[in-house]
Amino acid sequence: MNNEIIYILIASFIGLLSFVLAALAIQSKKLSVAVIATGVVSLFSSILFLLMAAPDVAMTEASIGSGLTTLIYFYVLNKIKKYHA
Amino acid sequence: MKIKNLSVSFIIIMAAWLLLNWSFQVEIVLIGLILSLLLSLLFCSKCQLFSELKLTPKAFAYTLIYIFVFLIELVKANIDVTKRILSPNLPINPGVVKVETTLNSKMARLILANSITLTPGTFTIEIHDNALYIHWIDVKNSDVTEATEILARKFETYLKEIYD
Amino acid sequence: MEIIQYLGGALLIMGSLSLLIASIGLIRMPDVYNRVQTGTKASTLGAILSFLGVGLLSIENWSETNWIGRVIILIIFIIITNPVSSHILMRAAYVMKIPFTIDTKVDKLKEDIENKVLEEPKDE
Amino acid sequence: MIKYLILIAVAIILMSLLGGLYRFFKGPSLVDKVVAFDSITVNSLVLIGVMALLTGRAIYFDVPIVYGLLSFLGVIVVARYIQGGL
Repeated sequence: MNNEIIYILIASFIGLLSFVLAALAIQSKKLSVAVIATGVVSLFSSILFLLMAAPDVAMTEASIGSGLTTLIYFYVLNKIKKYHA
Repeated sequence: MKIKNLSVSFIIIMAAWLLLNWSFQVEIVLIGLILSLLLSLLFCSKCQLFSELKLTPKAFAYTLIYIFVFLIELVKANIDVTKRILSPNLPINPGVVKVETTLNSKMARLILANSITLTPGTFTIEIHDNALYIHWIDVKNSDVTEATEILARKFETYLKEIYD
Repeated sequence: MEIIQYLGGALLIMGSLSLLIASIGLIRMPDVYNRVQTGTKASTLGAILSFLGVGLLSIENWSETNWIGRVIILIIFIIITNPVSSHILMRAAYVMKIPFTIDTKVDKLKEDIENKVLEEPKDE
Repeated sequence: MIKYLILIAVAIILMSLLGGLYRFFKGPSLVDKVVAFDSITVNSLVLIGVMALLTGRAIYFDVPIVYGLLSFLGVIVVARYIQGGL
């Protein structure tokens, strides 16, 4: 088997999964579930960037999109919950 | 005490630098020496993290034996959990048991709790003074001393030699 | 040096099978606590074995550098951080008061909380 | 021969990703979803490592190191959020 065909297969599989997770993030009623789903989407997109031969972008996406964004969203959610209750 | 903290953190940072570079050219080793000395002076001049560690050859040998025992336990317990997952009627018998440890230093308790957590089937939920509350997937004996004998004794004897 | 290659391949397959078993356990187990048990820790062993296999396979093929040092760093980090995160997750489940399954026999932590030996775990 | 072994490993890892996703969709409570998130994280870490092996370039292996350093951060943040004090 050729290498390119394998990459295309893996990339389409990962892209399908991230599409489903993005749909879950839009549809879900609870905000915390949506934030975690967004983290998984950015993790999958980091794999996609790696498959497209861009390791630096993949590193940035993994650290910022999946680490820092989740932290800031949950910090804000915690503040909101405190002021509403 | 301060010299010990500094030297242990210096050795750890230097080992990480050499492992990441994986080459022993002169300039790389020199830069690593300067950087790790600087970092350990900056960030670990007041820390108490390694002050309970013994630095004798016996403790070093026991560390190696401890790592070996821990790896064997990891593989053995994983095979046990694999059997439990793949058998069709899920033979689990979970419960929360209490284990009392005799270790005094905080670092040794941390390593004991992490080792118990990493060997599957047992899981530390809460630590209070010298009592560990452990979720066990297959409770063989819920008595405190018996559970201590089964779960914690094999790690405790080695950790007692490494830490005070 | 064919032997190192086949050893690395065997380690890689064993590690990925262990990951698969962890995910089967994640599906089949009846409550949160058992899911945390099987799901996060069989995957720890799977990650360790797979990365060892990757490191062994990378020795022969590509001449620039081999990845053994980085693999060792990564394995040490997985061993240090994985029990911490799963422990804090289990504690969060206990704080949320998610019920155990009906199979659960003993709960020494609840008994000790009722006997006032220690106070209830919550945020610090 | 070795290449087929690596491909089989990739297929098994993708299957275990699907198992994590099932628990992520199904999970009754928030903690179940976070457990599934942790499992997906470890699986994709191994997947990135194997992809780096397939392409054979050393710089690709920096991504799993960085992500392995940061991956437990998300789980700890969500757990602290559940316990009430972030």
